[in-house]
Amino acid sequence: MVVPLSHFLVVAGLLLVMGVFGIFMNRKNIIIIMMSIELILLAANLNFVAFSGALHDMVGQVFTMFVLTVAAAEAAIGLAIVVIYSRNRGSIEVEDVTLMKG
Amino acid sequence: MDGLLILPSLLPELALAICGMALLVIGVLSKANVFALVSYVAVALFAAVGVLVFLAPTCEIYGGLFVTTDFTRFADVLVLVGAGAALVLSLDYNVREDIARFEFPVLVVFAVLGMFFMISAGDLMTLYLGFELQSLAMYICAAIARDSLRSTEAGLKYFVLGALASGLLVYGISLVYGFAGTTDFVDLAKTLSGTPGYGTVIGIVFVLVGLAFKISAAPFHMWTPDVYEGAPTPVTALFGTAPKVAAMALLISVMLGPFGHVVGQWQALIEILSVISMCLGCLAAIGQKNIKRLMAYSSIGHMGYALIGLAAGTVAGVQGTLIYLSIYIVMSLGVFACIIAMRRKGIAIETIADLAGLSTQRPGFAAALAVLMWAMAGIPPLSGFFGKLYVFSAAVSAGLTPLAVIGVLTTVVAAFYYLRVIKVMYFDAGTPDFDKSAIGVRLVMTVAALATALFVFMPGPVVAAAADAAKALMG
Amino acid sequence: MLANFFFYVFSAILLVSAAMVITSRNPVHSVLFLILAFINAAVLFLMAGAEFLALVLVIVYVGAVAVLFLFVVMMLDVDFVALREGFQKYAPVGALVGVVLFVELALVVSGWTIAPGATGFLEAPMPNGVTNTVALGSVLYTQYILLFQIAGMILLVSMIGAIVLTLRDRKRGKTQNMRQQHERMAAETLTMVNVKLGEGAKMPAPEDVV
Amino acid sequence: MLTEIAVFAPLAGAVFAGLGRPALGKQGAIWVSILLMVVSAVAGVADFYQYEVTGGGWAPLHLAIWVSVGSFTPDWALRQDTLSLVVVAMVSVVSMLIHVYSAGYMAHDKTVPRFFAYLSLFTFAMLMLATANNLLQLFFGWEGVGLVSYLLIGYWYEKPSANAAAIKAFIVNRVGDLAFAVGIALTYLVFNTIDFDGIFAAVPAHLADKYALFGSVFPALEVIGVLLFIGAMGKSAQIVLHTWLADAMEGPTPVSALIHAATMVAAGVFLVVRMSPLLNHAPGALSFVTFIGATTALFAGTVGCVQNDIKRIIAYSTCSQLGYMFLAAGLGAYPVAMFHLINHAFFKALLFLAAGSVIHAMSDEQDIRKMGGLGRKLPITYGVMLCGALALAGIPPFSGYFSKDAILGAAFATHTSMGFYGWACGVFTAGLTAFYISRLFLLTFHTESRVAPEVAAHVHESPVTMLGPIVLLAFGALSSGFLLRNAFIGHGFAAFWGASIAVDPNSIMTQIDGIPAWAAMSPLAAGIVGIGVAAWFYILAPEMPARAAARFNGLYLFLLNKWYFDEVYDALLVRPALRLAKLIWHVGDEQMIDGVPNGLAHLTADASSQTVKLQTGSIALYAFIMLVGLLGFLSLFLWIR
Amino acid sequence: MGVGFPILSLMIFLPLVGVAFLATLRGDEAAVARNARWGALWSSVVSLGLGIFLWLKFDPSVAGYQFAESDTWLSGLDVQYRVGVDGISLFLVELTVFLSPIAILASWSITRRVRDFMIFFLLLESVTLGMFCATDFVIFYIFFEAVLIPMYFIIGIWGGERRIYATVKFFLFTMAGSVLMLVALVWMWHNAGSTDLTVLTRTKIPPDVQTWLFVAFLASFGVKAAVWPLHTWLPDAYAEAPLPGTIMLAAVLSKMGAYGFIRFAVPMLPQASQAAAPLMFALGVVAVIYISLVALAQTDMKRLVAYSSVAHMGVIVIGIFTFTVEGIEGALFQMLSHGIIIAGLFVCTGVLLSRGEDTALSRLGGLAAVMPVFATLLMLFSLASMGLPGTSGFVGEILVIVGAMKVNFWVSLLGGMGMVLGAAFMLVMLRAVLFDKFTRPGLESLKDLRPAEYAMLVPLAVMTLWLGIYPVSFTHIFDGPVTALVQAHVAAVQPAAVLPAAVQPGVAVAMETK
Repeated sequence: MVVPLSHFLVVAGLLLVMGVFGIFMNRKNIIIIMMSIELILLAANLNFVAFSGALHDMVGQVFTMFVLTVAAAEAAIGLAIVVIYSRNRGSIEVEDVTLMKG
Repeated sequence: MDGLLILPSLLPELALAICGMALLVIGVLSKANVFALVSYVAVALFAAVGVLVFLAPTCEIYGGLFVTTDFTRFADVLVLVGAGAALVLSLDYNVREDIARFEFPVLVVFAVLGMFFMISAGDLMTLYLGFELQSLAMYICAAIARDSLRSTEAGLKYFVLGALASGLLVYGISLVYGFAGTTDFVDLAKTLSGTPGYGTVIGIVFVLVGLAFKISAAPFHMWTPDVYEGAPTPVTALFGTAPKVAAMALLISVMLGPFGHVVGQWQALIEILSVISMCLGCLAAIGQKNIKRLMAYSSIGHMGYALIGLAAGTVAGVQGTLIYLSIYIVMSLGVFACIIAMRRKGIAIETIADLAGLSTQRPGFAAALAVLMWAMAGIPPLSGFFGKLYVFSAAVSAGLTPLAVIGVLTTVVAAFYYLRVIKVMYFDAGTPDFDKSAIGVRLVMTVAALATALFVFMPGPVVAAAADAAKALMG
Repeated sequence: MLANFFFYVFSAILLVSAAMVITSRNPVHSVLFLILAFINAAVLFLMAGAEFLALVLVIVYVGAVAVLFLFVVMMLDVDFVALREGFQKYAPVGALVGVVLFVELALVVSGWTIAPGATGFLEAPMPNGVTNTVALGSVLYTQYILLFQIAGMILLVSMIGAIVLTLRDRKRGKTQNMRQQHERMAAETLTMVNVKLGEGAKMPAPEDVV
Repeated sequence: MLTEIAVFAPLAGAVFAGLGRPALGKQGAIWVSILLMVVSAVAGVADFYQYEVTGGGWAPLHLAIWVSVGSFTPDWALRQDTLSLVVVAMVSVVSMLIHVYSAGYMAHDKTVPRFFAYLSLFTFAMLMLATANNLLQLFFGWEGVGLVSYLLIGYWYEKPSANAAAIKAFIVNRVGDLAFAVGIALTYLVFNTIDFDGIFAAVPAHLADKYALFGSVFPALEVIGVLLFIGAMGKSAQIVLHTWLADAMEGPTPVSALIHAATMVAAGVFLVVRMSPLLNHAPGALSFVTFIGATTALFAGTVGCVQNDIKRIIAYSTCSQLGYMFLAAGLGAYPVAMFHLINHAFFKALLFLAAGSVIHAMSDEQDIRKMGGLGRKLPITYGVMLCGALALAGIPPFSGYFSKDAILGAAFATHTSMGFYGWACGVFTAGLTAFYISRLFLLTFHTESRVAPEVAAHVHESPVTMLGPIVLLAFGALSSGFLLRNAFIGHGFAAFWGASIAVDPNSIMTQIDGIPAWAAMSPLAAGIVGIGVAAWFYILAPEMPARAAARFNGLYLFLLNKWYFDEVYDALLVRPALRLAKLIWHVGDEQMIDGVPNGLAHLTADASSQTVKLQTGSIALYAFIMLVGLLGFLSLFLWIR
Repeated sequence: MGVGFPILSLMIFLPLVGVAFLATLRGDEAAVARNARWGALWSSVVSLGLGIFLWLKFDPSVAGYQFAESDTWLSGLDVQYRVGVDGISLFLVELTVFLSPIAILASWSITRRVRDFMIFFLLLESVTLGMFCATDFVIFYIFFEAVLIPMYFIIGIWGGERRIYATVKFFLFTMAGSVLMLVALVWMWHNAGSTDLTVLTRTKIPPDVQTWLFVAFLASFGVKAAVWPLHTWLPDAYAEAPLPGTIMLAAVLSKMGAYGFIRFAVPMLPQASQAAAPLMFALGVVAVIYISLVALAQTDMKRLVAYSSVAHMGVIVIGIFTFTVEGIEGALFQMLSHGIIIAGLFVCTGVLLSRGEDTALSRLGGLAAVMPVFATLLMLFSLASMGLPGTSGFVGEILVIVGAMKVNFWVSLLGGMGMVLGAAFMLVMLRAVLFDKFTRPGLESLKDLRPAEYAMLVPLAVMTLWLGIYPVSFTHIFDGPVTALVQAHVAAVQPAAVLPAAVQPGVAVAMETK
């Protein structure tokens, strides 16, 4: 691996921060939140792959494989929920998802 | 090679997976609504798996990916109890609420499968996959009443926050993996026996946060009240029991296994989690009018108490937590059975005030709920007290007396809102006019209340089993 | 050096497009930026030596997941003109949290050490002389077969979930629920409203309808 | 055996009278109790006689263990020595007479068996007090008589004034009793026993004991002496704790005679005499006794001169005479004190019963300003009252003369400043005594009638059940002085009292007769002067009293209002206490102490609603809080590392 | 010493059999109510019989636990089901079984949900007995805390107007205290390695820890014993509870606190107890004086009696912390006597209430004329309450005064102030209830006691007099354990603290203050 591990980690870190940002800064659209989650997972994946390369270990890549699987599954379910929610509520604005509180 | 062990060791999981898929096929192929049939079979399956759990040998297969010990057996049984009872509760409820879909029991079976993997995880990968399998199934369950705004909102919240939590979890795992070079629990423990680097500790915090979310420990509890309230009640019953046990078992085995050498570093965090949970649980519940929401806050508090045992980090502490959990899920199931029984003219009731006058109209019902509430409040001689006794005892013996003091003080505050429920039932006048509830609901209610009330006479088996489990985990 | 240069370029694009994902006015743009981000991430994967995963990322993610996002965004027809209000209000707090988080993560990088002897516990050391795909496959289907199966279960569950939540069974919609029919009472469903002349009857709020 | 009969027959009488009404009927209950009282009196006198005949030295009769905790082991026992038996005989006889008298006096009362039950119970308690073998049993009798006194003062419970007087009597007594109880405790601490024999035997060993109090050190025996005497002050209505006695006259007159004149109030004197072996070694305490006694004698005498209620005058006279007794006891002349006690019992009971007879005749009128000229209508009453008055005034050969003379003689003979103070007060008081009793007598029986016409029509002599006892008492008042003088304070006094009173042979007792003649004569002279002044004021110059009152208006009001003791107590103690009680209830309890839990409850509720406010339902906020939690944990983790 | 069968367990769980019987009753409401009453009464009478049997078989010459039973319970830990009685607990057991039938008789006036009431009452009896018999701390704590459950219902369902406030306050107050004790006990458990009370009592604890443990005990037992200023739950609870509840609460349950002090705080924490004695004296004295004054200001008979109870608890606390045989036995005796007297006084209020009268002092008066027997008995209990010799109240009071004198003159004097102030408020009450004229029409037609009321009051009156005249029959039961307790305490604190002055011939006999 030519590029130092730390560079990968910084990029992954920034990616994580952006994902996190996306979740709570976005006050309007739920789908954006779901995309932010994808970014977080991507950050984790980047970490895994980088570590895998640095350690010369396949475990990281195997893990990435599974994380990708999970991310896909999650996206499917998440979107399904968003769809039915939007059917019921007629909106997917984050600020509207406050029927229950207190 | 452990090849010979694989099949028998995985018997419970195999049974769950295969039967789950078989049920799915049956459901899909049959023309009629087979919800009830599938549910019954699933409950029977859980009973059978309960036996298999004990038949499966103690093992460590796939190079430590999957581990079976007395500890995992104990947690497995608790999970089965919680999930099975939740299914029993759903039988009638789902029909009445028009969500009697055979997929629900199938999903519960898969969720249980995920929990089994969580519990038996001997590797961060198993941990993650089990965690996700369970989570995904639960997201769907929360939103299963897809035409109900409340249910879908609950599903949405649970999903978004759960996905965030699992994202953080997996990010943390990546750090731990990267800096320790392995994901195997045993190897991790060896690697981390020295002073761990920043990367590892930050990874541990992320992992902790992910798991704390599942057990809804404050401040990662935010989803709990809304989801408890919104989800269909049997699902809430499920949320309140099985995943909590699985996540707590996982938390215990992760924290004391691979991270066992760095107890000193995360102990304070667990203590803080515990304190915040206990305080928040007792405070926030006071003003609640919806009994499901009340139970949500109450569960946050209870997880705080259960965490005390973990914070102690000793065999006694683990034993305390396990005893606490076992007692807690029984009480919790009982209360949810009572909540499901609150139905007037076909409409589910969830406000506490509607319980007024229950004691005159339905003395048995009221007595059961009262017993459960007393137990939740931790008043002896009901079972809830013993859970607290064991965790506080562990905390004191581990030198965490201040934690125990905070714990007992919050029980007093918490007692206030449990008392309020009893007060409404016994002291206030009213006519609840609840419908006659289904046999399954009454069964769960009665069994839970009796177990809670009579635990004092036969504490031995649970205590001993928990002791064995704790010893198996801690060596 | 060239590798480093490409790393910087692709990382920069990755980060910028990630930023666009969360700030973009239009959700469709967000999805498109997400696709861009994934593609750049795939390049980074390549640079880290994970060729197979890089391809998977492009094929599975860009090909399936991102498209799914796009599909849903289109289907729900989100009214994006009204979006992004209130973004500025929370920016300072959010920025603070983000910065602190990043600084702490940066600590990881600056002070990171792989635990002593960590490499001694590698469970699946990278075999030499085989392609990445072979290496991955040789552990995935042997050592990690159990996990592979669980992953399969996860996909199965997500499939069930997607169906159970969204599939509308037309026939069931018209069947009669006898019990509900019997338990229906006039008082619960029928409200007699005395409508004044010249005023409309007020509909109850959707929350009040159980 | 006789002792037991004497002591327990009244108890049986009380039980029969109290519970026997359904079985015995009203009259039956009364007469059974009287009969048992007669038995008691006969047994009491016979007992004393037998004791004297056999030469004494009887051991105490142990009846049962009472308390047995550690070495605190007082028994139920009947002490049999001269002192006890004299008092037993006196009490049982006087009580028997008053029982009989009451049968007539209370004939028209609805609940008269209750009255007799109380009277008998009182007698029992008094006898238990007299025969106590330890301080605790003495305290039992002490409190028992206090209780019955309370019950009898408040006998007519429909009268608010009677209730108030009863409560006042009990509570004022209790103040003294508290000191008594603490004194018992201190006695136990010092002597490790509260049996009289044990205490007295151990006194020499504890002479040097010290007890620290108020930041300085006192001899322990002095402290005990003072504490016990404070108890006695309460019971015997000595100044400071005297206020209840006059109010106690709200009770029926036989009660005043028995309890508030003859017996109970003398219990304080009895206590001091009983404790003489100890008090002899507590000179400071004795001086205190003398001072209080003398002061009370003077104080009560002055107040008695201006009162108008016939019973109150006699009540203040009782107070005053008790002061004389303490004066004697404080000087160490215990036999003289006992002598006066016995004499006083007879003549004071006589005075009260005679007064009762007058009141009976006057249809319950008690104000002497509304009497006058009754001598002819009530000849027998007149006669016996005269006996009593002369005895009180100390005119020979009536009993009071002998004992009062001896007391003042002893006071003079001490040649100490305290003794002289006692003597001076005593002589002056003797004059006052003669004056006020003469005033009472003259205004009641002589002078022209000021009786309201409708009352005058009914004035009649009392029935024989009332007159009989009075006449017998009159004989007692006439004769007890010279009959008992020799035995009580004569040359054989030491032999007579034996070990029951600790008087060493060369004590003050032997010097009484050695004082100058002028000193010996002065009490009698003062008495005669008092009578003369009274005769001048009320017979010869009836306008004088009013003029004197106008001339010395301040003094007159001061005396009329009893030195303003009640007012001062009311302003300083009673009303502040009640106000404080209300204050601490409403402010202390309801606001401050209750405020803490209630405040905590509010605080919790507030905290609850604040906590719940976070739960806005917003996913973004929830995520944000999770992340803040994560950050917090991260920072903490990095920091504690 | 034993009787060949587990008599204590039988006593503890017998009421539960009664509960089971009551739970199975069927029929119309009146029949159920009647059967429930008689069933409960018989159950309690059998318990009383067992109690008498126990008393006869008890050997007062033995200081340790008798009739001891033990059985494994919580495996793995040394927590066993251990019960036993010594002299101290025996008399509380006797008090409980003696008062239970009386309280059940008193509950005849309850007409609503009779069966429920009897069930809760029998539960209460069972739990109370269990608490006094327990010789294992976990068992003790379980019973100690479990008392709250039936009490909560009894006050909450059948109580007066402000019953909910009262019962919640009662519950939370006592619970807050006792949970702190739980932590302390757990600490001691780990310190000693056992939960056996005898082991715990023997185990030494460092003095600095003792202080903390004592604070916890004070929080718990202080609330239960209503030590000032932790007493405010008491007037509310007593005043609002239905009569039988008040009887048990005042007569038996308030003793739990004092019992706890004697059983736990003093023997297990000798140094801390010794150090806290001045504080406890102060609290006790304040309780006596302050509470008596508050009682004096009361306008309701029930509340007045309730406050009088707090004042008595002050005396009890003073007695305990003198660490003298006289003081502690005085305290124990006062507990016994107070139990009976307060029961009598509350039954008297119940007599009035059952005649449709309220207990506001301003609305009563002159009852002596129409209810002479009632008046006599009320007066007897009141007099006993103010400590008149010959009644039970006196013996305890004087013993405490004597014991306190061994420690400090002022404690003795001020602690004895109850004699004066107690007399004041009791006499005021008597006047307002019994004397003066009738304050309103209707009072003059009241009837004197009914047979059931005789059955309640006469035994209490007899006990009051018996205790007062022949207290030895009770003191000799706890003489042994108390002597042992005091000796152990003296041995434990000898090096650390100054002892109460022992009288030496010719030597200074006391110190004023420590």
